[in-house]
Amino acid sequence: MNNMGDTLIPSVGVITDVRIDTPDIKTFRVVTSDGKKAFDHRPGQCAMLSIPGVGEAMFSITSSPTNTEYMEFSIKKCGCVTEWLHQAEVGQQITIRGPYGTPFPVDDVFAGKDLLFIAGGVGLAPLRSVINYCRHYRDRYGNIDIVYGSRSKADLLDYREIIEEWANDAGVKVHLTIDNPQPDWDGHVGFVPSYVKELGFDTDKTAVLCGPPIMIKFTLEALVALGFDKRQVYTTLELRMKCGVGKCGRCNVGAKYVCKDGPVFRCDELEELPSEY
Amino acid sequence: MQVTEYKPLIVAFCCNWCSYAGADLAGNNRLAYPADVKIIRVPCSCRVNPTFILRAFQRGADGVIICGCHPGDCHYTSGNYYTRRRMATLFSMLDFLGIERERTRVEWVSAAEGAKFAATMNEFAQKVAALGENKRLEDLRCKK
Amino acid sequence: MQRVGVFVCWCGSNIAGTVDVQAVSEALKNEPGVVFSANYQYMCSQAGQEMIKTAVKEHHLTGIVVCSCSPRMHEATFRKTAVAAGLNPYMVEIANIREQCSWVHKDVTAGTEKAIILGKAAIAKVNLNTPLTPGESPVTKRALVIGGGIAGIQTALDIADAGFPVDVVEKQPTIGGKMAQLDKTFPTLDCAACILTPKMVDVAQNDKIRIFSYSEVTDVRGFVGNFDVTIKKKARFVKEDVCTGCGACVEKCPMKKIPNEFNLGMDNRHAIYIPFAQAVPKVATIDPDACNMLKNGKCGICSKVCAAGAIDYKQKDEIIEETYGAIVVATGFNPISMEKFDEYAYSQSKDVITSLEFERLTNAAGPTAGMLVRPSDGKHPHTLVFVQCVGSRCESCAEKGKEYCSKICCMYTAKHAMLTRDKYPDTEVYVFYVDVRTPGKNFDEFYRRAVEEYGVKYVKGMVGKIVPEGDKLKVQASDLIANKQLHLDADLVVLAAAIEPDHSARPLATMLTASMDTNDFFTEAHPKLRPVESPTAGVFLSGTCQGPKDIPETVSQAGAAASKVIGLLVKDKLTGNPCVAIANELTCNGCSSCERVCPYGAISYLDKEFRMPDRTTKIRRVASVNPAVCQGCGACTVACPSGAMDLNGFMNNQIMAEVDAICK
Amino acid sequence: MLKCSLDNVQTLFAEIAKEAKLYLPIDNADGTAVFGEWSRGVAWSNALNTAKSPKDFFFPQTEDLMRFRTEGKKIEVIDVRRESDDFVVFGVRACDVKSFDVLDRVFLSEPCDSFYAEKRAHGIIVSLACTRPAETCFCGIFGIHAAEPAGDVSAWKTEDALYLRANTEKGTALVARLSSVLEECSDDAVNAQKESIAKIMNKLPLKDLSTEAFGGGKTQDLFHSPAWDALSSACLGCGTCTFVCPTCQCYDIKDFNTGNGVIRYRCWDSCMYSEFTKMAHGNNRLTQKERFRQRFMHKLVYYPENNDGLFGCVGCGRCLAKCPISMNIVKVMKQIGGNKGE
Amino acid sequence: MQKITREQLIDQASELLANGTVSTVLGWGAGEFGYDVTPTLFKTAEEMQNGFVFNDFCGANFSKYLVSKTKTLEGKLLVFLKPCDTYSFNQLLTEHRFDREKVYVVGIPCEGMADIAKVKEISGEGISSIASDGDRIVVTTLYADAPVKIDARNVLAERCIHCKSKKHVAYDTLLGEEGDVVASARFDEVTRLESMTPDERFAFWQNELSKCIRCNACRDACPACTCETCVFDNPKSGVENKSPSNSFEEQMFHIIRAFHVAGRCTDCGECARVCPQNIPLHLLNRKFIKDINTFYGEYQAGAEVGSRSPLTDYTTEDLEPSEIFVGRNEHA
Repeated sequence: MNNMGDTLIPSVGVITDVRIDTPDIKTFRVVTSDGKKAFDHRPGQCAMLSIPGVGEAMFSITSSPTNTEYMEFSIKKCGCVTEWLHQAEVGQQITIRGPYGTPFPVDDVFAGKDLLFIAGGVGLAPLRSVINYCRHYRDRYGNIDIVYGSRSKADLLDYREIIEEWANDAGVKVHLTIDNPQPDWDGHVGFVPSYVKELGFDTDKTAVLCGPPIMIKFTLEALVALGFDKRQVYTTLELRMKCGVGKCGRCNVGAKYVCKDGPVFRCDELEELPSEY
Repeated sequence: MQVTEYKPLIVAFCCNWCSYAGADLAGNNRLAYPADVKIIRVPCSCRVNPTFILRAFQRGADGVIICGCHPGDCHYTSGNYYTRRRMATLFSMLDFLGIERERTRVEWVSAAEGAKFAATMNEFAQKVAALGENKRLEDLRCKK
Repeated sequence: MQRVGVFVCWCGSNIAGTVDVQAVSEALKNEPGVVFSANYQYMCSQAGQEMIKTAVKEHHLTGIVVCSCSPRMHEATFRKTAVAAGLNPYMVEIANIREQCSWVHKDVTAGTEKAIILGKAAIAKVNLNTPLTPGESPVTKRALVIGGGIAGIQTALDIADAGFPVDVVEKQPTIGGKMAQLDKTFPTLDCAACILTPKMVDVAQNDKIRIFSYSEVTDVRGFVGNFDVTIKKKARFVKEDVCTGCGACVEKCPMKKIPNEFNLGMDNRHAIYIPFAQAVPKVATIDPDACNMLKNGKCGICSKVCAAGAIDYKQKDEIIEETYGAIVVATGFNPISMEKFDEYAYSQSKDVITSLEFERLTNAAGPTAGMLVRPSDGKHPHTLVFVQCVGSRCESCAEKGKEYCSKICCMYTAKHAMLTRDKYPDTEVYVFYVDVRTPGKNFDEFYRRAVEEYGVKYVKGMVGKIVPEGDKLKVQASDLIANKQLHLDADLVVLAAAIEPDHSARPLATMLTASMDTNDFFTEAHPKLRPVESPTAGVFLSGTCQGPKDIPETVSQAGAAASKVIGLLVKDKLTGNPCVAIANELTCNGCSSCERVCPYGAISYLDKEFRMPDRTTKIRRVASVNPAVCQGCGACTVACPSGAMDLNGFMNNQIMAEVDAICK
Repeated sequence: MLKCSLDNVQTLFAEIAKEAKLYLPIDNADGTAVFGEWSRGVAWSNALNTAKSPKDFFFPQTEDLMRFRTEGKKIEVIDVRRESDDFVVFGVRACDVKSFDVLDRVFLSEPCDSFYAEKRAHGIIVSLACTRPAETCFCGIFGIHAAEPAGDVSAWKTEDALYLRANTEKGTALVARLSSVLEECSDDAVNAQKESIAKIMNKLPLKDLSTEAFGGGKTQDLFHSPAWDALSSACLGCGTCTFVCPTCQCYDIKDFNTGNGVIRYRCWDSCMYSEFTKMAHGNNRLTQKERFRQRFMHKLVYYPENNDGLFGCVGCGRCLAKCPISMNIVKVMKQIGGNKGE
Repeated sequence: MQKITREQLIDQASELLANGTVSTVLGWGAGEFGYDVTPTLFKTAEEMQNGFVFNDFCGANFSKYLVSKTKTLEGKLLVFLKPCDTYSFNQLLTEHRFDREKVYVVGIPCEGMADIAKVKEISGEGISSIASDGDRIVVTTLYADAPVKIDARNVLAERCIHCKSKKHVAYDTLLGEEGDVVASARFDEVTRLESMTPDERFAFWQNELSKCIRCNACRDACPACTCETCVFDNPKSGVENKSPSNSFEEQMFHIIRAFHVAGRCTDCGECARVCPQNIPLHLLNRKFIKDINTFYGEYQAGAEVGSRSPLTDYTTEDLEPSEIFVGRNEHA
């Protein structure tokens, strides 16, 4: 037996910080047991986190690759693993393996372009990595627009970071919206797709979309209505994954394995796939 | 090499109203029985699902005993009648699969029968000990 | 996963003597979820409880495990402690390391080891506990008593006395039941009517009590605190509120050859009738099967003679719907039919009668005005033979009799024999018996008086055959003590017929989802501890519907049932036991297995619409547990093949976690 | 070509078993054959096909991946991988041998699955020409010749002798070790057998089944075919076809808490199962039709698209024989591929 | 061997389709080799003429399909039921698993169905045609020069050898006679196993159950296993598992499955028929049936709609679990 590792065998990670973002989303900071970042990754890639006996699940890495200290994961409570993680405290060990998936084409396609990030709800989590990456290498990209919407103000992920850091960057514009009016909110009210239409972006931008399927569907329609070509729009898919390396068969759609060939897809590529995502 | 005495592990499901109280009475009267017997309290013997019994064997139990109120005395009037049918058929099936029939038992113990509880446990533990380790319904993954 | 605090009690030396409590609290420290572990001399003491409260606050505990004495001892105590500390009381689990460990094991090593394992099991369970809140349901402060005999009457009066409205439903035109037909009552020999009729009047006059006579319950829905009951008030063709009970109509009614049920057919009544003089309500009733006006539209005399204008030939059955908080069943008994007992010639000779017929024969208000005569020829009987256990304790004759003892026959037969000898000293009275059972206050004395003072001839042995011959009844019997056959020529034979529940009981039990035994007697919630309650919450049992009883027993049970009803009705809300079954609608198949095993009828089904993930809808039948009715036995959880049924407080995963912890 | 008289075949087995465990088809009590370990006295089955495919030698139905020990908040990961001993799988039919190519492309592609690779490296496959294909056999349409089985060593069995030919380094090493029971011979007998098998293959009822409509790039043509409804209508959603299939490789990773630790293991899974793609908040294949379609689309379109046109089916016929409702890939190919009339 | 012909069934169905009584027919669809029939939905008489088949291999029990098909189809579904299938039909109705109003049952007589594996044992592989000729099944193969003629009674499926009833307990229209419950020796094999020593029995079942590949065919074909979510698929049940990881898991699955259908199993034999590993699973169910009959009186699930399973019932005089082995014909 050669002494190689196996991608299925994870290493041990430690939760070093837990931040409560919204009523059902927490952000976990994870390092290896000796305090280092578990592995390098590219924006949009994912990692498998697990709790032995509870299960393993794929999460997009929320922190930017430019952060060399640790990784962060913004996780919404919606299943066994996530529920367990939401109860976890600092110091809790978990297991981690990765990175998995194809990243956003930040170094080629995105380079020099104006970027439009559109997110809904927890959909900001996968985009945070790429947004912060692009902010870090600010001079490599054109203007950045960020449209982000959620149910309510309390449900806006990374709200602090957005208004205190992102909104203050040169060339970065943040457009926030919530679904329903509320007393302490003087920003935009309404759903993301209609807000995107209202804002009416120039079609020379490269757009990245992430959020609930229904939001993606209508926002894509809105972008197309604005004159965007689907080849300009990227999104990420979320399917059930087990192995993370395109072998177990679970996330297979058409000839693609979402864990390996995705989760980042260009919208025109998705049209080639059977509608099973 | 020192030979350690074989200690069977016995899980006893006791109904809250009669048998658990009977076990308490055995305690009140300081009637000894082996520490190998571990009691799980259930509201009624009819709460005992066959999966619990199999689970116990899987996890290393050598014997499983279910204790309830005497027929006719069930706190819930009829629970133990269902237990009686379920366990009779289940035990018969386990026997059919070749699993030692002495490893499972149903005994009716009232709240007043502390002595019977202790005697039953002593006798059952002895029988199970004589059978030795549960091999036929074990799950090797759960071995230490 | 909880934040669990473990508290190990020494119980002085009771636990600490055989269990190394320090080692236990140390060992449990590293169990999953445990954030605090300590031991203390007396956990149940004020100081011990304070320790728990402090730990809850300081360590933000969400679950508590107390390793101490039996939960039957102090579970309630520690639950209260939890509440005081701001926790849900059901976040407490007890590891019984005293009764089931330190007290039964002598070896410290084994005891400690076991205590640790029991602690681990409790921790494993508490980690899966969820806060439970008992359900609440309002209570309708009105009771329904079904049956207007002495049992129903007494129950109704006692409930009304406590200030709650009561409705009494009686299927006969009058309340009073069997007791109204009796002559004297044992062992005091006071007249039944004298003690019963004042009570009947009390019922009639009590403004808290409504009587629905000539009525029956046709439907019961709902559950404890809120039973929706439908009562059918049969048309009696007489306006109840108008009729004065004067009896003029009865006198003039031309249809006068109708067998009188009240006198067991030993005389006749009219088509319009009042069952007996003291009937309550004292109003006339027209027998639609006998009345010529109702059958053929010809006659109308009663209408003409009624000064009050109470007759209403067009009257229809009335349907009454009412909500009740509690229901008392007091449906009583009947003597079994003697038709099948050919050996006693009941069907062949009018002079073979049942004990109840004998009651009417000796009753001053009866068909003979109290003169004891032979029904066949009106002659005075000289030799009387009483036969005991006719159809009772019938192990071999289950097809015509009953296996149980009817309980009252020994005493009333002694009464009949004694009264006969008292009034007619010229008679010879034989009583054939299997055993004489007299276990009541002054009962055996009574029986001995019959034998010793009144010269009743008790013969141990059974009557084999009775053959009518001329005007005599040839009685063949055995005398087991003398070990010989007896041949007697009797003038009158009285059969102590077994009693059985009224035939209306079975359909009623179905409506109430109350359980019955194989003899159709209602089953008690517990034969010893809850003898007047049915297993169906809110349904109570009064009198012989539950089993054979004499009058004093019936009355005391009636009072007991009333007190249970009052105990229920004084509550504004019912707080349930939160440890009840819950059905997971998503996995329920609607197969009815659970419903079939539920002793309380707590499970019903509804067709529920489910939104499928693909936005279509699907209608499925799913089980629903009424938490107000469920008592939490868990029978349904095992009957359920899909595992959709689970039990709060004893969930499948909790019990399996305990199993795992114990077998680790 | 090497030869061993059939009278001497047990000696041959004994020789093989000296240095490696030997597995070969053995008759089961119920009349089917299964791969079992050979030991002295164990008879070699004459059966054509084994009930289960030999894929579990490399991709077992259940396989421990690792263990975890947890204490408090701490986790220890324990690598349970062990070096495999050499073993020989003997008597693998041409179709099943081909299935290893299909599996290899999944498990040995980057990142390589070390669990599979380890067993594959230590397993020596001795194939066997199939002399009596069944009516359910259709390996031919996938370019497999029943009489030309691949493997480390190819074998042919005639009336009186077993012929062997080493194809690979591992195979050569194996036959070299067996020289005492093997003798050199001409190819004549084998050639004769090949010819007669070729004749039979030409008579097989499914010989003309066409793969033309399938292969990479056919997704949009086939995915929306109206025929899927009727084809999947009776499907029970069981995993029989998947589990008897030599090429199905979907797996699940599960944790088992033993009470003393956690075993993470993988086990066969089936895309036919309703919970295969179920997530906490949805399922992208809700109906049996979608799951049914996935299985066949994967074998006939998606897999070839990613693997140079290699189909994910080898025509072994097991699913044809075992499906409780007799629905199978042949019926699917005829309906969906529109070659019902041949 | 069947007394009723394909044409009679098509005629019956066509009439009901034509007069609008039913909208769809659940019948047998022809396969590739004559014996591989697939349950198929037919919408028109023409479809039936083209694809419907009825022969000695129409074993599948259609009752279970009614649970799903009646929920999605418009109009009534005609289903052909053999006598043994009607018991499953009734049992499903007892458990409220489908709406009786949505189904039209055509009861068809059954002379016993053949087991293709038994046919092949005689004929060999390579079947090129298979047909019934009176009481015989005529098989031609690629390897035999002449057709092989097989007495159909010699290749009956296990459950048909031990046919328990030729009686139709549910139908709207009956082709042929209602039939009677027949005496069968179906418990003989159970009795034989019971008379073994525990060691022998254990060895027997270990050998059988170790073949299990947990494909769930037994469960998924079983008309009693119609749970919305099976406990073995439900992670919350605590027994969820999908692999026969070891002998315990194999035993667990089959014990619990048999227990869950105990008192509800009609002994239709589908589990054993569909098992790709030839495990005699019906023996587990028959053991429960035999025990229930012995302990609590004869009971046939599905004989009537609404009957109460003995395991959801009791009498106060029931046998104690300690008494179940008393008087059993024991091994030495």
